[in-house]
Amino acid sequence: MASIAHPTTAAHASAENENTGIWSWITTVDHKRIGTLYLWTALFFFLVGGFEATLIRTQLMKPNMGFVSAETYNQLFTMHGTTMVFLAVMPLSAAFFNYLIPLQIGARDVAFPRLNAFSYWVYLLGGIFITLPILFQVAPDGGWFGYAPLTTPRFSTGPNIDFWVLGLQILGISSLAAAFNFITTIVNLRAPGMSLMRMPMFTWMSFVVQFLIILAFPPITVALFFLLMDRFFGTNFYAIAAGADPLLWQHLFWVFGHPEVYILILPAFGLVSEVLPTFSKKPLFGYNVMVYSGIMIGFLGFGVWAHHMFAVGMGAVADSIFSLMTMLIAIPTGVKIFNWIATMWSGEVRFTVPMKFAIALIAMFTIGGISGVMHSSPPADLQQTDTYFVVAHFHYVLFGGSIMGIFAGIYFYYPKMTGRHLNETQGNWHFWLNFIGMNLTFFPMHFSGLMGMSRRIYTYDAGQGFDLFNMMATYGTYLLVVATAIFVWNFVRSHKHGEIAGNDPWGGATLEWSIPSPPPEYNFAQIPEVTSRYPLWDLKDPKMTAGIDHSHADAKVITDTHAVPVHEETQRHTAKELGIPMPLPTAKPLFVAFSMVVMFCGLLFLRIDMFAVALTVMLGGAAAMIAGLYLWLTSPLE
Amino acid sequence: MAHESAHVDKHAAHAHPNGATYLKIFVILTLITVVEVWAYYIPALVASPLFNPSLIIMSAVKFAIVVMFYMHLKYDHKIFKMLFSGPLVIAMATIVALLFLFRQLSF
Amino acid sequence: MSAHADGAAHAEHHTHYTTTGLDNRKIAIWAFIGSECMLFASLIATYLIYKGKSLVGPYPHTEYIDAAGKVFKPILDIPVTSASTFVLLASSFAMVLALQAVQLKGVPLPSGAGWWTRAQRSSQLWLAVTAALGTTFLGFQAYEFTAFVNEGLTIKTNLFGSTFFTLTGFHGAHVTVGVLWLMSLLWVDRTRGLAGPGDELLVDITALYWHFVDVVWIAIFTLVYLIQ
Amino acid sequence: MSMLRLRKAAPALLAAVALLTLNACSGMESAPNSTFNHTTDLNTSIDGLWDLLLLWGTIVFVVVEVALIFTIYRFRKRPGGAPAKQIHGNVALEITWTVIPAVILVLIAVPTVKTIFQTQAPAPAGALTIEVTGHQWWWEFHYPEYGVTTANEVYIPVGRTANFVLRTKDVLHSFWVPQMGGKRDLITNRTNTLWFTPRVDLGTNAWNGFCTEYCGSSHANMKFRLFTVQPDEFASWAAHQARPALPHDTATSTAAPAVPPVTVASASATMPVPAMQAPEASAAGYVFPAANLPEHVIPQTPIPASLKFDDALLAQGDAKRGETSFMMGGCIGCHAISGNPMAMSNVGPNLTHFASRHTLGGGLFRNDDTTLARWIKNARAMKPGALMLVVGIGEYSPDLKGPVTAGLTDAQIADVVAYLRSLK
Ligand code: HEA
Ligand code: HEA
Ligand code: CUA
Ligand SMILES: [Cu+2]
Repeated sequence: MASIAHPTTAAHASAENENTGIWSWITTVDHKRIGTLYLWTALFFFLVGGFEATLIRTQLMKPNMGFVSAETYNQLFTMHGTTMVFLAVMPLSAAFFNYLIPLQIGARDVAFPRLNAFSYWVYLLGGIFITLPILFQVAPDGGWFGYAPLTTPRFSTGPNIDFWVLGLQILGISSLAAAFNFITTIVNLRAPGMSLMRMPMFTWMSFVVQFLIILAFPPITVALFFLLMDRFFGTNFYAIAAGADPLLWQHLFWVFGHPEVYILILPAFGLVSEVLPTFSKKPLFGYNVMVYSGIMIGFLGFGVWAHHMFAVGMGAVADSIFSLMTMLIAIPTGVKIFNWIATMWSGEVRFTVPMKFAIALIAMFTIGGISGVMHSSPPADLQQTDTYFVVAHFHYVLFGGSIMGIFAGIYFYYPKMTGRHLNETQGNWHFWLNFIGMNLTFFPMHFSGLMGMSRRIYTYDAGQGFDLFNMMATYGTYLLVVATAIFVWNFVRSHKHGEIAGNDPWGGATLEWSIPSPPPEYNFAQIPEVTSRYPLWDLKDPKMTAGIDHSHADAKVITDTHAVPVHEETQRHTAKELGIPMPLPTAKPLFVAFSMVVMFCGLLFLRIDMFAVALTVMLGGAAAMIAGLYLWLTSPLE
Repeated sequence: MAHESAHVDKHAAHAHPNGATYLKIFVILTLITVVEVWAYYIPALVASPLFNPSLIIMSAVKFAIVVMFYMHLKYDHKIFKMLFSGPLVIAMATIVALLFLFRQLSF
Repeated sequence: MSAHADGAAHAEHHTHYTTTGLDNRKIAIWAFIGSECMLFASLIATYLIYKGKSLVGPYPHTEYIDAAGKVFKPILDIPVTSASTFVLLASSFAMVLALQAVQLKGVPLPSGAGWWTRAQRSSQLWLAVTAALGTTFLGFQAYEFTAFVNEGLTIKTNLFGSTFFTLTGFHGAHVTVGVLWLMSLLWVDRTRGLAGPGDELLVDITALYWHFVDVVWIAIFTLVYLIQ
Repeated sequence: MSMLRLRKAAPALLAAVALLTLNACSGMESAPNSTFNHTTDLNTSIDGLWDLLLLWGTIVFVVVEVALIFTIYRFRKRPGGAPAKQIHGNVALEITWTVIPAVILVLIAVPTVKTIFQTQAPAPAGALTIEVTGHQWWWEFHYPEYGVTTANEVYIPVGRTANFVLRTKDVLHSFWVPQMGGKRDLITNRTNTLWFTPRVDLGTNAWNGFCTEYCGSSHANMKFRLFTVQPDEFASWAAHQARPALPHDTATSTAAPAVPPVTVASASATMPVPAMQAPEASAAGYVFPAANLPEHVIPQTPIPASLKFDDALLAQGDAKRGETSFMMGGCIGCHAISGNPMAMSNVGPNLTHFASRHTLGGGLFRNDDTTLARWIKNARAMKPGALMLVVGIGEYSPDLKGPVTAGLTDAQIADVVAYLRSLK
């Protein structure tokens, strides 16, 4: 909660500027550096997940292929889904939460900087924990939603599922800790004048997402805990011999699972809602409605989960209710789509790379959304569910939606994060190959699905009418590999060689563009007092924001908070020079995270009947964790 | 700022019921609990279709009292009311929906 | 809990500007409690979903005779649980008094205040009582669990066993954390004395957590033990 | 210049779409498992719904994409272009694009709910009940009405409602015949039903069935065939299947190929797949004629080249000896053959009229001697995770973690093949 303090407070120097070595990264509590760590780690996992996808597609290129074994294939698609959802897209969003939220609301850091570092380290260690097994052919193989009873010890004797259960449990802790942190940050650390209805749309969508996280993760935590108990302690939650009902898992999982998909898309929606106005030189069309529709989507998202279960025989009444609830969601989402288009209408649309990705999101997500509505009609879904038509649907929303939006965000904010632009030409190549590649990959899947190809099959027989579509999808994937490789190259190289970007390379409207790029450790030397939704346009081009209501700077607030009217900050100092107290770097969060993961690892030994070892490791981990926590709690933040 | 937040606290402290009220509340909670347990031992009541509903209502009342007074949500900032009631509603709805889905409740 | 972490180190910095004028830790704890609602909702729902679905006994409210003709009587022990429920309610009462005591620190005692008024002023007393009652509750639970195991109901026996022990166990774990939390507060109170807005807040969020654990039990007591 | 790119890309994309649509709609040939048929009451009503969804989906798609492309083209920044108009919103418009989708959704929702209740109503009286039991990774079909139990191949008469009662012995599976209608999951400890009525004029035909709920290693290999036949053909088939296995002293069968050999389309090391063999319909009972099997229901799964068997031995196979080996070799531990009092177990597929089936191994392979011999010798090598024990002497057995010592020689396997062939 290193927010605004009196410049008079005794200044603690933060090690940042003097020290940029590895240790400074390990001990950092700076939301910007943590955001950067998230970004790099998540991009790495995206490559891992994509690589798995590439293997999947290669195996499916032709009928009766023997490129990988059935067992390997099952591990590949399970880990592909798990990696992309939990290790790539969610953390990519988290990277932006970390980096942007404080900057957009005019704060100096998140509410709990050390908890923030903790979240990252738990994510990293959890990601490694769940990913390593694939190198030894013992990766999880139950599918990304791990339906019982296939995951119960009776049908899965190996350690595969153990890694999945514990891994997801660990990752859940990371997401939850982060969510509490961001909720507090957004509620409490907004700069003077930054009322809720003045928050940038990205912050708004992130705000909604944090609530989805704190409400959606507990159910899966419980479901996983049951499975954990079943696997390690012989309980009966999913034990069919004891009369367990497999639908229990399915319901608990999807109560989490559906809100999860909106957790994956809303941050992307937020990002394009920043990009589109900037490059249309127009404010977002219907700001309030955009906010309400976001909230609506999040809220409705808790009432539709059973649309993933239309084939399990819930009965006509339940099917009907969940079908209608599901269709409802199309309405607020549609509003977003149309408002985005209206945002560009009668604007000056500049086709920069981020803008291209943002426009592509509108175009591609709509396709995925429409196939979603096709799923939402249960009788029709009985022909579609568990076929490639579903695979097509969710890749259009996930790749065409989340990934497109996130790429838009990366190209848009890279200059802010690094002070340098990504290369435009390479960016265009990346975009077009990506755009064509994804359609070539996923569009044919609609057909293979409707032509009778079930999903999660490691092979298919010849002459079934699947061949052409799979061939196309595979070549499309190879295009995506090339596209991604170009992006990776551009991303790495531009760090040193990209052209220099100033404070505000794109003509943005929000606070993050009023400070140097990359921002100094303290973000804002003086906290600005916000008087409208588009503070920077107020400053640079007042006629643009003439149409919206402003509040004039309030003298009392200013004296109370030492805020100053919105202004551009050009020169950078260290926090020490400005006497701004910064949180002290510390490795305690890492230590606590590490010992917690060790504690979880202990369980693994139970399955191989090494009770002594299991107990020592678990108790050791727990003891270390508590000790670390104690030190953490008792050491001052600043 | 310090004085202000301090002021907020003090203000809250005064708005709060004092020890006596807390005691009253405690007595009420105890009484309701006694009634609940007593009902449990009257077969006639247990048999009646109103047994479960009335028990659930009683516990709901206890729940509400503790939250409003002991957790002083009644007197606290509205942001806290939202942070609690929102999730609570979704949680309740989810339980009920699940019970219908598993035929443990039915129309 | 870690949420309370960064804050704790913060007690001294009370000069921080916040948008709402509220303390970060209190917002975080309420968000946490909101999340906990969903956690216990899932646990309770599971218990109710599996209610009456066990293939073999012992059962909570009804008798069970196994193949060998062995008789298992209804396993729930309402009198004992009623007692432990009362204990937990009482602990909540003690908790509010503890908070009040901290808040009234420095406010002079009215002349001729009775023992009750004076007693109300001792934060250490009420923190201790709360922790003690919490521990008593855990004692009851330990007794209950061992009794059940002796009567032939383990977490492995049937669906009822698995769901019952997990649900109440989860709650017990929460109580345990609460007790430890209270004890560390008591320790702070003894060493440097809890006083001032910063500490009031510390006690306040502890109380919020503690009361929440209590209301969860109110629900569990009715839904698991009483209704049939 | 980027606009140029967009203009270039758009047609390319459309072309791709058109091509795909063409391919998709060009009838049975290229889409033998299409979900767009009207072969039953079920898929007829589903397809009606689908057409509605497709119609509105397409309309929404076109509206959105056209509006989008027009907007970015018309309002692209260009020298001398109009400056951006600072519009912040427009309530009327926003209400419009809230209401219109709502209306569309109502138009979709009403028939949806109708269809839900119609298709999930209890099966009409006089329906033919077929109890389906899912196993990792094969299908068991039981006809209570006829006392018939068979595996991986299910016969239903046209014109009569078939009511499938779905259960599973182990994990979740899902029962799906794309060309007959929607799927239903098989849920442990639960019973689901799915019914449909094949159109009378459907004629005698064969269809592919799949398992569509991920169920472990060989989920992809859990297939079955559905045969829609004429009522009299069905009666004959059922009557025969209900009978115990025929005495096996009839000569072992090595019938001539009924359909031309199919060359394997595969990159993996495999031996060419031999021709389909006609199960000899014994005088008594009807069996779907192999000659009439459409290409796409004939498995082309390659057999691993590493799995060696001396096919010459097959000629000398003797059914009587085979029966003994069948019992000695431990086959009876899993398989039932009514008429053979020793073979009672129902762990594996019931083999009573094995010879009358076109496929084996969960619909994965053709039921011919060369394949059968290899299957018996080492099923695990042919089907990932298969639970059938490895019985060929010298073959590696995952259970023993070593080569099989007490098993069957190639010669004995040839005998067993002969024995099974005699089970018409
Ligand atoms: C980013 C993630 C994301 C998003 C945003 C969505 C959005 C939607 N999803 Fe999707 N979904 C997934 C990710 C996502 N989904 C995943 C991962 C799965 C598979 C899980 C698995 O099985 O592995 C899945 C599966 C899935 C199913 C289950 C399919 C099955 O297994 O049988 C269903 C069923 O109803 C469904 C429906 C919807 C609907 C109605 C929406 C709606 O929110 C879409 C709304 C948007 C639009 C409709 C387009 C814009 C609107 C307009 C232009 C207005 C006008 C439109 C109309 C009037 C139609 N989804
Ligand atoms: C956000 C989520 C997300 C994303 C982005 C993707 C991206 C991709 N997915 Fe998938 N996918 C899922 C989420 C996602 N997926 C989920 C949830 C499932 C369900 C799993 C289950 O059933 O349990 C699934 C399942 C799934 C299947 C079905 C498997 C089956 O049912 O049998 C397929 C098949 O083609 C597939 C393909 C792809 C492809 C080709 C991509 C491509 O877009 C990938 C693009 C990225 C790359 C191509 C990376 C390229 C980089 C490299 C290869 C490294 C090169 C090295 C350097 C440059 C250093 N995915
Ligand atoms: Cu059985 Cu998939
Ligand atoms: Cu969903």
